[in-house]
Amino acid sequence: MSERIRLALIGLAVLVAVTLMGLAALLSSRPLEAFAFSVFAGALVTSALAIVLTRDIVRSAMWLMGALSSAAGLYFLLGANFLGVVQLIVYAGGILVLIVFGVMLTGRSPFLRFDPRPAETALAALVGVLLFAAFSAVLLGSAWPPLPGAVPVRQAATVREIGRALLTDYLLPFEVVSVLLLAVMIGAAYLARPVRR
Amino acid sequence: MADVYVPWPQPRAKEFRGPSRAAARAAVSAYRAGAPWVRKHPALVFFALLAGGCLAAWGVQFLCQEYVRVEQRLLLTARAQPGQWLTLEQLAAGAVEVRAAVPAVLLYPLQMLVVRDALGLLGIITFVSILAMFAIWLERKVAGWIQSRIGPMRVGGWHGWSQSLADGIKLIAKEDLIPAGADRMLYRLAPYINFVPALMGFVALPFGVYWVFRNLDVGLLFILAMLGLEVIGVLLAGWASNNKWSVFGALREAAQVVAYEIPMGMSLLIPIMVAGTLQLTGEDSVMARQAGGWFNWLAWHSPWTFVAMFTYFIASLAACKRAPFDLPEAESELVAGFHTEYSGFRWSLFFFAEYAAMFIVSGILVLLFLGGWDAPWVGLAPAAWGEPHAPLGAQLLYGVIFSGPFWFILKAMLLVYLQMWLRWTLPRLRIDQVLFSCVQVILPLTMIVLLASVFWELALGSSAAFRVFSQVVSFVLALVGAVIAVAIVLVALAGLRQRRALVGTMGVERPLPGG
Amino acid sequence: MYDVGLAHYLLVSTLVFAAGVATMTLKRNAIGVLIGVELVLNAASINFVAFGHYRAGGLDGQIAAVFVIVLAAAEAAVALAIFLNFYALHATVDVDRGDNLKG
Amino acid sequence: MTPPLASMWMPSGADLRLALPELVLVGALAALLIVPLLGPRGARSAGLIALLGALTAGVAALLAFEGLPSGGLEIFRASGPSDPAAGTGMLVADSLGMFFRVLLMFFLMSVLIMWSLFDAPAERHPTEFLVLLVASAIGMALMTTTVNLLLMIIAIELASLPSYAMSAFDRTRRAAAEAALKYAIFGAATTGFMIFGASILYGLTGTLHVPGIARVLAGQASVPGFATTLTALALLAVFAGVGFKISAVPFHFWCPDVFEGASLPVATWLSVASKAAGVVLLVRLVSIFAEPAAAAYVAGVLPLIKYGVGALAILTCTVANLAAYRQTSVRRLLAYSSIAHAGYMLAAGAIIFPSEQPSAGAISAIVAYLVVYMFMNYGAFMALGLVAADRGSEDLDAFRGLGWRDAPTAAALAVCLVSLVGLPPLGGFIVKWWLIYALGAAALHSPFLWVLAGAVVINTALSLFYYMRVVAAMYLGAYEETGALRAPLSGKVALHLCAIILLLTGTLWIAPLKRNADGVAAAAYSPRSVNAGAPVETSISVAGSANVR
Repeated sequence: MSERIRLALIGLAVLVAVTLMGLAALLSSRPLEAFAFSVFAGALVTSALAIVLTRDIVRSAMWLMGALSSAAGLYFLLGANFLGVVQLIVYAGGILVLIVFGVMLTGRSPFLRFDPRPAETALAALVGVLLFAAFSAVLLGSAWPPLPGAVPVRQAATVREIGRALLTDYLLPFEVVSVLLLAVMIGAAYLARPVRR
Repeated sequence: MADVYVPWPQPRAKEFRGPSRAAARAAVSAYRAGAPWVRKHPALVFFALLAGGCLAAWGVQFLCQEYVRVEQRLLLTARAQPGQWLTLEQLAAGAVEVRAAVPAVLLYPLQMLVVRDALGLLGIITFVSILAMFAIWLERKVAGWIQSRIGPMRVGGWHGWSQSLADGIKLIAKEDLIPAGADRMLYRLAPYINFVPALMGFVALPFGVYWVFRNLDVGLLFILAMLGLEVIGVLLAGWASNNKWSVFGALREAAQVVAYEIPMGMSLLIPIMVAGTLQLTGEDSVMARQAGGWFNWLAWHSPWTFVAMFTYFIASLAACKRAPFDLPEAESELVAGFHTEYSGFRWSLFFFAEYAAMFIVSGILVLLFLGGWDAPWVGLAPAAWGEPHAPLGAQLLYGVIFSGPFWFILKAMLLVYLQMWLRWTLPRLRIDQVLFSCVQVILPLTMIVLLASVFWELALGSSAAFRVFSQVVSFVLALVGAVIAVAIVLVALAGLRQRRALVGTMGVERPLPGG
Repeated sequence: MYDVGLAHYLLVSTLVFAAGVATMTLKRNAIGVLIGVELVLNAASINFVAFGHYRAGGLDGQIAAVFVIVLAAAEAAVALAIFLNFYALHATVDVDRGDNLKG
Repeated sequence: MTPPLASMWMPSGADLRLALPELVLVGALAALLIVPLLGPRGARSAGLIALLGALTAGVAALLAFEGLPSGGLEIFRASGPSDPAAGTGMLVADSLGMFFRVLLMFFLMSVLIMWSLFDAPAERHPTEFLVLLVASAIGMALMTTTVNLLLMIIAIELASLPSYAMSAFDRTRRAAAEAALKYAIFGAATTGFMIFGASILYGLTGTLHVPGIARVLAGQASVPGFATTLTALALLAVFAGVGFKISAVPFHFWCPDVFEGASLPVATWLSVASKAAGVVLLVRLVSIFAEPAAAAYVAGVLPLIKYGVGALAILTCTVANLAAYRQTSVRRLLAYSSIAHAGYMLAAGAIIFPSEQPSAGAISAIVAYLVVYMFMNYGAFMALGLVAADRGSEDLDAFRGLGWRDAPTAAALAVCLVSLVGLPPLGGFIVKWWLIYALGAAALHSPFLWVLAGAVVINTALSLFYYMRVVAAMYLGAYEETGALRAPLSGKVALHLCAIILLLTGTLWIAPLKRNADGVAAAAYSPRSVNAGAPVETSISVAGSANVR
């Protein structure tokens, strides 16, 4: 199956799904939210599937960008503006650039583009489908007893609230993460430096 | 022809047809009709366009405000649920009681968020297109003046004002080549990945109190995120071109932009810390903190914000890959860097993105340090003029003289001009020098400044004597800033006047053959 | 009835998770595996935020997601540095080529 | 607009004092980075700074034993208005955590000595290496004391990420690069699973506080349609992360490769510290999940945990012991041996029971096991390093005739190996005996545990043969006479100290070891005693208001 046909198939499937969701959105009491959700979710799912199916590593990195940005869109929908922006800055603007950089620096590797063996493809498909079936079945099929003491759905948290939480309740994880980043920075800088013999 | 060996496959000439042909034709005929008139009264046309634009903008704003008022009345009378669309019956029932029934009916579609958003997006796209074309023309003129040339002079008449338009038509009509061995999908996609974030940056960039597409509580971060996303388009373009110069350009771009994002963000942290918010407009925003005239601008709040303004400006040059940091497209080494292989419309998208980004970073500087859309003398304005219910004329005058999008664009364009000036004045750095200056000069400097600023703010909060001292300091800094601003303008004007007297001047402003 | 709810987000996140795991099993390029890990982490982040929004309330979910992003950044940095190091010595980043040691 | 600083929550002095070991290590990390800028560079000064830091941290942990309440104490309790789960601590300060920090710091110093013997002389980047080492030590110390799911994940990453970098540290060795690649990929994948599982646990219970999670799960277990499968999957995913650190069997592939590829001090460090931290974390998790509402809970998730951990333990030690037979490299042999020992310790994790059976026996066995395991493993790796430095090979053949060429070294190594098998009269035997005893005692309540105990005994017998291959190589068979082992004195001294301590713990020090281990286990953290004020099935927010201090 050529790359183009695969992508077309994914595109078609997702288009149908998004159209159905869009139609459902018209019946919803908050059509704009439903519409935006179907757009972002559709883009996310498309990108995720494309990452699995595409054979070119640079293209999977590009699809990863699509997935990350649409996940950021979902965060915006969930009222997590700060998180959405952090996702865009750190993930899409930082980690993804790092990954693309890595791809380009290791670009001359002979297996950059490869055809997996049929057995591997079957295994991956099996793993993916099984995991999806199992998790979605138990996630959607479980009873979700209401939590004691949980507050109901709240308005979007402001940056100020998040900042305060990070420096009070989550002060310790915050500091630990800063130590982690320091160590990681030193380690990564050391490893990526050219060897002087 | 047959015996000439051509090492690359001969591209098939593309038909010049379809919408681009129609667009080109329409543009040419419009130009034919309008050009003589414009040629006769250039200054008049310019100011008429400016005034007309302001008028139209303020008219729309007025109608929107009026509409909001009407909508509130309607909601009260018709007892509609907020957030739900009004039906026509409700509208009719409510409109009887309302003064401005006519605009209400006319603007009925505006109550739908979708319509408002579509209009807003259209406005942003239009603005970016006009901005890019104007900035490209300006860049060429500035380059010419600085190099004792005169720049484009022919197309359109008055200083070649429609050169960019003509170039645009040419680019649309141009053949679109994709190099052999390129990743075709990525090659086509990359310019859009580069351009769309630049456009999205305008979503959260306010031009005036109400002049913003979405007033996000994380507005500033959102814009920074969009600026950061542009890199990926460049990287993909470089990779997909299947050309080593393109890849070099792209890798340089990635290294440079990712490195300079840190000092850029840290310099912005300083005014953000003073203001205590990331919101750019509204009740609790960076702009509310700077209200009341130029002494309140954050640039001279403390010595540290003053320094931060300059470090931010330098980092923003690198973020827009402008000289002296234009390594990614260093033409003397890398042909044209990441866009070596691009031509036609896709090529022009990169430039749209670049000029849009230049405007955005300048706009952020203006918003965070230089009082945003307020004129320096906004404190002198009669209080009644700035009211939302003031008469239209008063609002218009207020917008032109004291505070409004006009001022925002003016200030931002001044900074864009400054960026161009630097580009044609300074030599280019080497890539190791670029990274050295980021990691070992600007980054430590911003860290020190950030730390010092923290202590400065703590002292401001605790000591009255220090507050007096700080006011003296900021007064001095404000004067210094004013002197710098005036000096910049004076030097630029003097250079413009003197350019014909300079040694080596080749062109003179007189009618050219065929002009 | 057709309103977007927790179940929709869970469905999406599960799909992304499954896609991530499939990517990890399918790709032989180390960077491809890393991309799969990023997908899984994103699925977890979406879970955190959606659960926080619809079920638990409060900021825990969002803050956990912020930390997940930071961890992903740290992990990607170290992993890519190691891949580059591997590439410098082996001239490939194919996981299957690392066969000198018999794990 | 912004409230003054004074009204904001800050960690109290008591919190900081109890977290002093970690703070000292962070200080050492900073000193490692700053001191080379001020003047003294080189491996010697950097190693000294790290050594001093470890020493100070260890002393701080020892001193912190004083005044620790029995049942532990949750520290870094935040109580912000923004958080419904407010009032829950991030860390616990208890005897088990403090014991582990003392052990870890002692081991860090030992590894530093090993590093100064083998790696430091040729090391051109000592600062980077020691920063990574100290950072991973901080992560391990935090792993064993955290009760917050988020902090637990972060701590595991802080322990893991520097370890990946450390195992690739020798950048001219192809094996090191390959080992680090595998380690990083396996680690990243496991982390992904773990975080996904954590997100589901958070969704099920609405809190990140582990005792809170256990309490809510216990409260929900009686609800019809309770998501048992989902809980099990989520717990499985979380335990996978811990299993990776321990290198329990489905997650063990990285272990032999990394031990072979990385330098010797790094392999030693990972073989004890990383596994010990994982085991203590596992014990902590299991004991927290086993604690609340035992009656309702036994029907729900607890059996899953018990059987899961037990099966993992059997699988781990059996697979590792069988795989160890094929190895010709002593380094890989020791790697599989360390996996097997992790399996033995895991077995104890399976017997931490709710109320009717005190968990103290199991924890005490693990504590004693860790102490002895540290010495015997360190001794074995040190001997390996000495031989490899002399002969330039880590194969079994390098050991041929060692017993006649250098009798004291060979004897010390033999002591370590015999102790690793678990034969009397050495420390390894005593601790393994306690372990089997605890298993047997618990098996009176649950027949499954007889299988577990049997597996441990059979595996001990299995392991005898491959350890004896090394001993046989040293004493039996032909060898070429190459003279005594040329090895630094300090290395030999350390090796002999290990051997002597193993002898003593197997004979004279049995009683003190048992007494101290029992003391540590008896005072270990238990959520019930900490949150004594809160009823069992209470809401999360109320649970937080219980204040012990």
